[in-house]
Amino acid sequence: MDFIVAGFIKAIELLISGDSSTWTAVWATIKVSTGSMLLSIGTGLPCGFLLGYFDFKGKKHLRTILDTMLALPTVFIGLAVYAFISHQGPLGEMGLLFTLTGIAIGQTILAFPIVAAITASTIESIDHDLKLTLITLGAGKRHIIATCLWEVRYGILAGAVTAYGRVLTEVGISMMVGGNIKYHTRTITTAIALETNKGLFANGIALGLVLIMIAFIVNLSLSFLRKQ
Amino acid sequence: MDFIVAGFIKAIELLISGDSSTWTAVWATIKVSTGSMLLSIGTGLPCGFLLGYFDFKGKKHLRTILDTMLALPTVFIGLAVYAFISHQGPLGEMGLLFTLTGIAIGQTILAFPIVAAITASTIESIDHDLKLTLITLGAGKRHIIATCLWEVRYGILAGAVTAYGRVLTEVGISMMVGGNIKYHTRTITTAIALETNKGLFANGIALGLVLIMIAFIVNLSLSFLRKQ
Amino acid sequence: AKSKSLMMATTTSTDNTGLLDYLIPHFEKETGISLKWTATGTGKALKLGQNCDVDVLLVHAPPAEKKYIKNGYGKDRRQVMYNDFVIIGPENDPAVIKGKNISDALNAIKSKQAVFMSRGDDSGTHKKENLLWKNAGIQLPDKEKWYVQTGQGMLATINVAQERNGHTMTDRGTYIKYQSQQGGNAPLKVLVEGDSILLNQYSVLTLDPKNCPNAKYGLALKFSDWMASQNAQNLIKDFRLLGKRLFTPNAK
Amino acid sequence: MTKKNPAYHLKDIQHYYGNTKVLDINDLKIVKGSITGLIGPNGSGKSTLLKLLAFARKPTRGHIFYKGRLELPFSPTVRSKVTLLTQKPYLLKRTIFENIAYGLKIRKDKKHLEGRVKKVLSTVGLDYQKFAHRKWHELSGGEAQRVAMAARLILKPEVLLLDEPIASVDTESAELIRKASLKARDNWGATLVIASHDLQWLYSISDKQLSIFKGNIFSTGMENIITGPFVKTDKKTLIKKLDDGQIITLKTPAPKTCTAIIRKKNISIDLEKQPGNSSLNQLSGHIVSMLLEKQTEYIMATISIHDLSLILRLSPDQISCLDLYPGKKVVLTFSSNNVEWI
Amino acid sequence: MTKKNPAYHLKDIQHYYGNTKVLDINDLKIVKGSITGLIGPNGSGKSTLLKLLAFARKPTRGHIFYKGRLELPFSPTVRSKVTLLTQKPYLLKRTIFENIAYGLKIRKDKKHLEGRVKKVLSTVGLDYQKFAHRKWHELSGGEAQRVAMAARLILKPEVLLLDEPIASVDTESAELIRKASLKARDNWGATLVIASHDLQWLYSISDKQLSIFKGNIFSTGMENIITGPFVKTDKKTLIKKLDDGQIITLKTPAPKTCTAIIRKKNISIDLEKQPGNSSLNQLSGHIVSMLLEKQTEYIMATISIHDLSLILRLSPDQISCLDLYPGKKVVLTFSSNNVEWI
Ligand SMILES: Nc1ncnc2c1ncn2[C@@H]1O[C@H](COP(=O)(O)OP(=O)(O)OP(=O)(O)O)[C@@H](O)[C@H]1O
Ligand SMILES: Nc1ncnc2c1ncn2[C@@H]1O[C@H](COP(=O)(O)OP(=O)(O)OP(=O)(O)O)[C@@H](O)[C@H]1O
Ligand SMILES: [Mg+2]
Ligand SMILES: [Mg+2]
Repeated sequence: MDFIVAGFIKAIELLISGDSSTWTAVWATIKVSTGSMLLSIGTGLPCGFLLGYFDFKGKKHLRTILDTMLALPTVFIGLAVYAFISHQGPLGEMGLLFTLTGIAIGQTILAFPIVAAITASTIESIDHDLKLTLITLGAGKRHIIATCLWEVRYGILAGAVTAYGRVLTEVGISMMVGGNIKYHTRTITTAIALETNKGLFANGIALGLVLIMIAFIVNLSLSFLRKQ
Repeated sequence: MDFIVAGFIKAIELLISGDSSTWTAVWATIKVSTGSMLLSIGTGLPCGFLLGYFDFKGKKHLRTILDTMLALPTVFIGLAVYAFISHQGPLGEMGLLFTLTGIAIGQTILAFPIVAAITASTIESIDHDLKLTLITLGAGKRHIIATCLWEVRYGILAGAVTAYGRVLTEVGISMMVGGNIKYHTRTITTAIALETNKGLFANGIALGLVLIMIAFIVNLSLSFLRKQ
Repeated sequence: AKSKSLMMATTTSTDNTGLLDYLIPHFEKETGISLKWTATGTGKALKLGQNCDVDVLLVHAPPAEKKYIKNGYGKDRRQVMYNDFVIIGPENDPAVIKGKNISDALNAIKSKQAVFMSRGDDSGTHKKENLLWKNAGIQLPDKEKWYVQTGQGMLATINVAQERNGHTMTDRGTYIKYQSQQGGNAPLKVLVEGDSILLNQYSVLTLDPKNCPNAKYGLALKFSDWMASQNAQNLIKDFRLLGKRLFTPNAK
Repeated sequence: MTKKNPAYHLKDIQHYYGNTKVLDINDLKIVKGSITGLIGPNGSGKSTLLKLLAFARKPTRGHIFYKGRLELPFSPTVRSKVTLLTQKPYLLKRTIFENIAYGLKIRKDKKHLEGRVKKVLSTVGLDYQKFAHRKWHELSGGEAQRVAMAARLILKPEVLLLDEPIASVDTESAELIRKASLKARDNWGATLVIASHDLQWLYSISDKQLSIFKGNIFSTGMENIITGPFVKTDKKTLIKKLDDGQIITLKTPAPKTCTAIIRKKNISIDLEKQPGNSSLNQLSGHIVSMLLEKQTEYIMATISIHDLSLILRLSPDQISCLDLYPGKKVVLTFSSNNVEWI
Repeated sequence: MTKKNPAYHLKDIQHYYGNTKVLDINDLKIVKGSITGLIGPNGSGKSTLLKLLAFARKPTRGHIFYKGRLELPFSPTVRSKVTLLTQKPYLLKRTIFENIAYGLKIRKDKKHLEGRVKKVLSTVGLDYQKFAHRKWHELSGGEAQRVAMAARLILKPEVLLLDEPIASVDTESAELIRKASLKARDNWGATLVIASHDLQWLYSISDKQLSIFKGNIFSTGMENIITGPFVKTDKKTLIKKLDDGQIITLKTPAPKTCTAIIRKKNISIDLEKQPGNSSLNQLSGHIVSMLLEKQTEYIMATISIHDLSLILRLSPDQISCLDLYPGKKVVLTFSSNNVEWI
């Protein structure tokens, strides 16, 4: 138990003392999660919209596949991405292995199904009358998409926040693709895994608190978007 | 690249050959994820309902906290649970360390905010007229909860499926609390981590595929619940 | 049945090489004690012992072990086997260290700024590596560009080294495993070996009953005894991967 | 004791949305077994009042007594006895059958469910075979409204509150709903309060009409309302000029308020202007419609005076005598003193 | 060429929901600049037809020509020219201002937005100051409907399709909407098609009435419909017995169909029964309402014969002559041969 208390104190120390390895990990985490969230929202929103808005054959099967993608283990994604970007892989030339960009690609694969699935189910819940109203007001396809998404913004926000939590806390991809290289690709979560393995549980707790603090700040700023 | 192909072949082999370590890991995974899903739905649905249905002071702050809980790193949860159930922890007597029950407790903490947050945002999107209609039809509090949840069942299903994906794929808690003990607390994800650590990437991929197959079967059976 | 089961924390190397899967069934058959183990970093393994969550430890970090006993957490340190560490690197030996003794080799690596992977995870291996730098008179190159800390397991670190065309220090067991995965034609070769300081000693520790009264001290001793027994030592000697011996028994 | 108590007694009720007062009722009693019509323009507070009567909302201030007992929302006494057909009928995402049976099911009253649903569907003019197993969204607007009505009727509630039950319903179904409402009163003594903009229909069903305007209740039924802007000519006189040049003069004791009520009993109808004194308003217009008030044989006539619509209650004799019919030009006369202000 | 083309030309339109046919229109033209009233019971297909006209839905079969050109849903030609006020007005989750400005904004037409919103709000009788910055749900039912109407009017569309625009709107606002509709036609030549159950209102606004029944269109306006069950007496005769004992006899050439149409021009009105031949139906009832048809000075009278409601179109002379008023007992006479079946 005492290591939890110790962790709280340590967390404050780490941040105040400006411990360079902590801060580089913080920045790496922020950079990589921002990148992967932008990518996964950019791809997941439109895909989720299409899946939720239109009725077409095979839609249910697509949903099942998407739901299954929610259960892609991070290590699996990590391995798959590794297979492509390792020097022997087809994209080896690009030098993405052991880079933050590589991690972001993997995390995008992780977050995409969350954003898409929750967007789809939120869009599905849209009142049929909304669609009719938009058409009768002369909205073109682009406006229909934008307005529908805006109408259900709270639901989509929930999806994005969930995906963000997933991305922020994953270890498998960061470890496998990033390599947990100190001062380079070490993120907070890989650092936690390392400290825990070392038996330095208090450090693990401290770093976890740092991560939670990041999430808290992000969610606090998002809360202004919420229903008043 | 070739280890991905090898992984596919290996996955089929593992399942057909009835490899006992694979199958015990499969069962452990199914047991523990089922347990944690039942627990997290049992707690997350009512909490999400309360948070989404009622307007009260401090509601926004609660939402922010819940959203932040979405970003609890699994290792962190693992450490926290460990602190309580380790032999020197306050609940050490119960002998939950290195057991599937212990893992399930940790995973419930992981899945609860997902279920609760998505339920809340889905319930929030409920038409105000539904509430009024239920009241005017004489529904008591219990019926209002049940009917509201049923009205938005697709949204809640999406939340549950997301939480299931999260639980199924997490490693940190299973590793820390379960200890990855062969034939006992080894789940598919900790097995993947182990195989990957050993450099047996093809085995990792194979086990990943097994996990995805479980998710697929579960989602396929859930898909009958979906809108036709 | 409950009293006849034992929980062990050990390092990943004993598990990853398959030694325990090979050895433990013999132990269980001979003593009727069932043994479960969790494989983690040495640091965490020691911590689990300190928190009394396991009954016995099999680890390889002699200085840390001694300190551990001094702190009153462990007892009965019994050396059971060893293997050795080697420095591996690209076949073309860019830092020209082949055949050099360990301190010279590390100095050469430093002066050539040749890429060197450190596990950086406080594991037994990592602790040994830190000791080697110290012995070579070099301050730990924490922030040097050429000194890459992976914070991962041995095999992952070797893989990083291969991707980066760098050097690393590894135990021989893992190296053999790595070689076998590369189909016997690994890009990284052994460049430095044989120094006595490169010995990697594994020991069994029981927990001090004063710290952990509930730990199964008696059974733990039995395990310790069994590991040192002739039978077990022979089994260890016979454990081979790709025809190569991984561990050398040295129980006294 | 309960026998003597009215079904509802509202005391000093005020209701606010934010800072806007939308209801202000001093004292209102609704008799058991009566059918009360609620008339008033959009936004006057009809739906709000009905929600209060349904105990679906708590009034900002004041008390509502149900059969002599003070009740609050979610009171177990009233929950299963009072039901409201909301203005925008909402159907649950189930079949029509399930929608109608819902209220009974939560009351654990599951006997002869199918037969009862069949019966109530026919009461609102819908065929069981054709509709019962449809999904909630496979209905036309009027059909949906009638399904919602059926879901209330099947409960046989003590109080049936209907918020514009015939808004998008055809004539035939309006008649069915009228009959069903009367039957509810006659068969099990239900008390009904019905809001509607269809005055003809409302007069054909209700015993008593409450008129509501800006949250104020007038218990004399539909009265004529003249809204501003008015022009002040002297201290005690306001005038309203119609676009066609006619002028309405009104005496004012309260300069601040700006809506005038002219009760229909104070207006008389003629075919031509009379040479009168200056305190009489004489306005010419034409009859637009004439509706039968079913119970009394009286006729509600709507007279259009340029932009203004005024309502009069005429006897058949008056009509015969003056030979009145829609389209006929008439003159309405009322004293400028006979005005109330709110 | 486009000048000669009607606004709409529907050819061989059939529309199905699942396997149920809900529309069957052979040929229908709607003239540019006309106001067409759409009358029909619940579920007759009014809303479906309007959705087709709005190109919000594709008919299962057949073609719709807009100004002579075959158009399909999402055609860029019609998207911004045709607008429909849906039966259940849906407001976007924004302020009233944003709701009304939405259509203009997506047309990138943002000049004088505030002024235009203010103007259109006053057209539907809502005060800009009071309403513009409210949220979508802070409205009464009728206010919401009027906001939705304003959101259509502001677009100044070529075609304005209104699905029950006054369903929950008060009399005064109904008049405002009538005026706004007429202005749309007169000021920018809009073509209007309006579905409503309020016949008085609909007659006061439309040039032409289409009556729709079970998906079939009758272009002679409102006609009397007698639905089954009928009893077959001999090969060529069906009778319907009313509960009060009166009998309607109808000659039938087509035994399968079961809904009769009696055109209003074929019904005559009297005060007493005439000794007539057996092929004449003579039914007694009483007048329920009399409404002015604004443009013609004719009067639409509704006569209730027990359960049945029949409509007649009477001249002022006829009314004066027979001294008709609501409540008066009358006898309707029509030949049993003058029946059409659908
Ligand atoms: N989505 C749907 N699925 C199946 N049937 C439908 C659907 N929508 C409407 N219908 C049926 O189609 C018919 C025509 O419906 P429509 O909405 O056009 O009627 P309407 O004339 O507008 O009626 P109302 O006066 O009640 O608005 C009705 O019988 C209705 O039950
Ligand atoms: N949620 C709300 N927030 C703020 N104001 C509201 C809200 N709901 C209604 N109002 C206002 O309260 C007043 C009364 O509304 P109510 O719905 O009771 O009117 P109504 O008489 O039923 O009108 P209608 O005939 O249009 O249905 C209206 O002025 C309306 O604008
Ligand atoms: Mg209302
Ligand atoms: Mg309709």
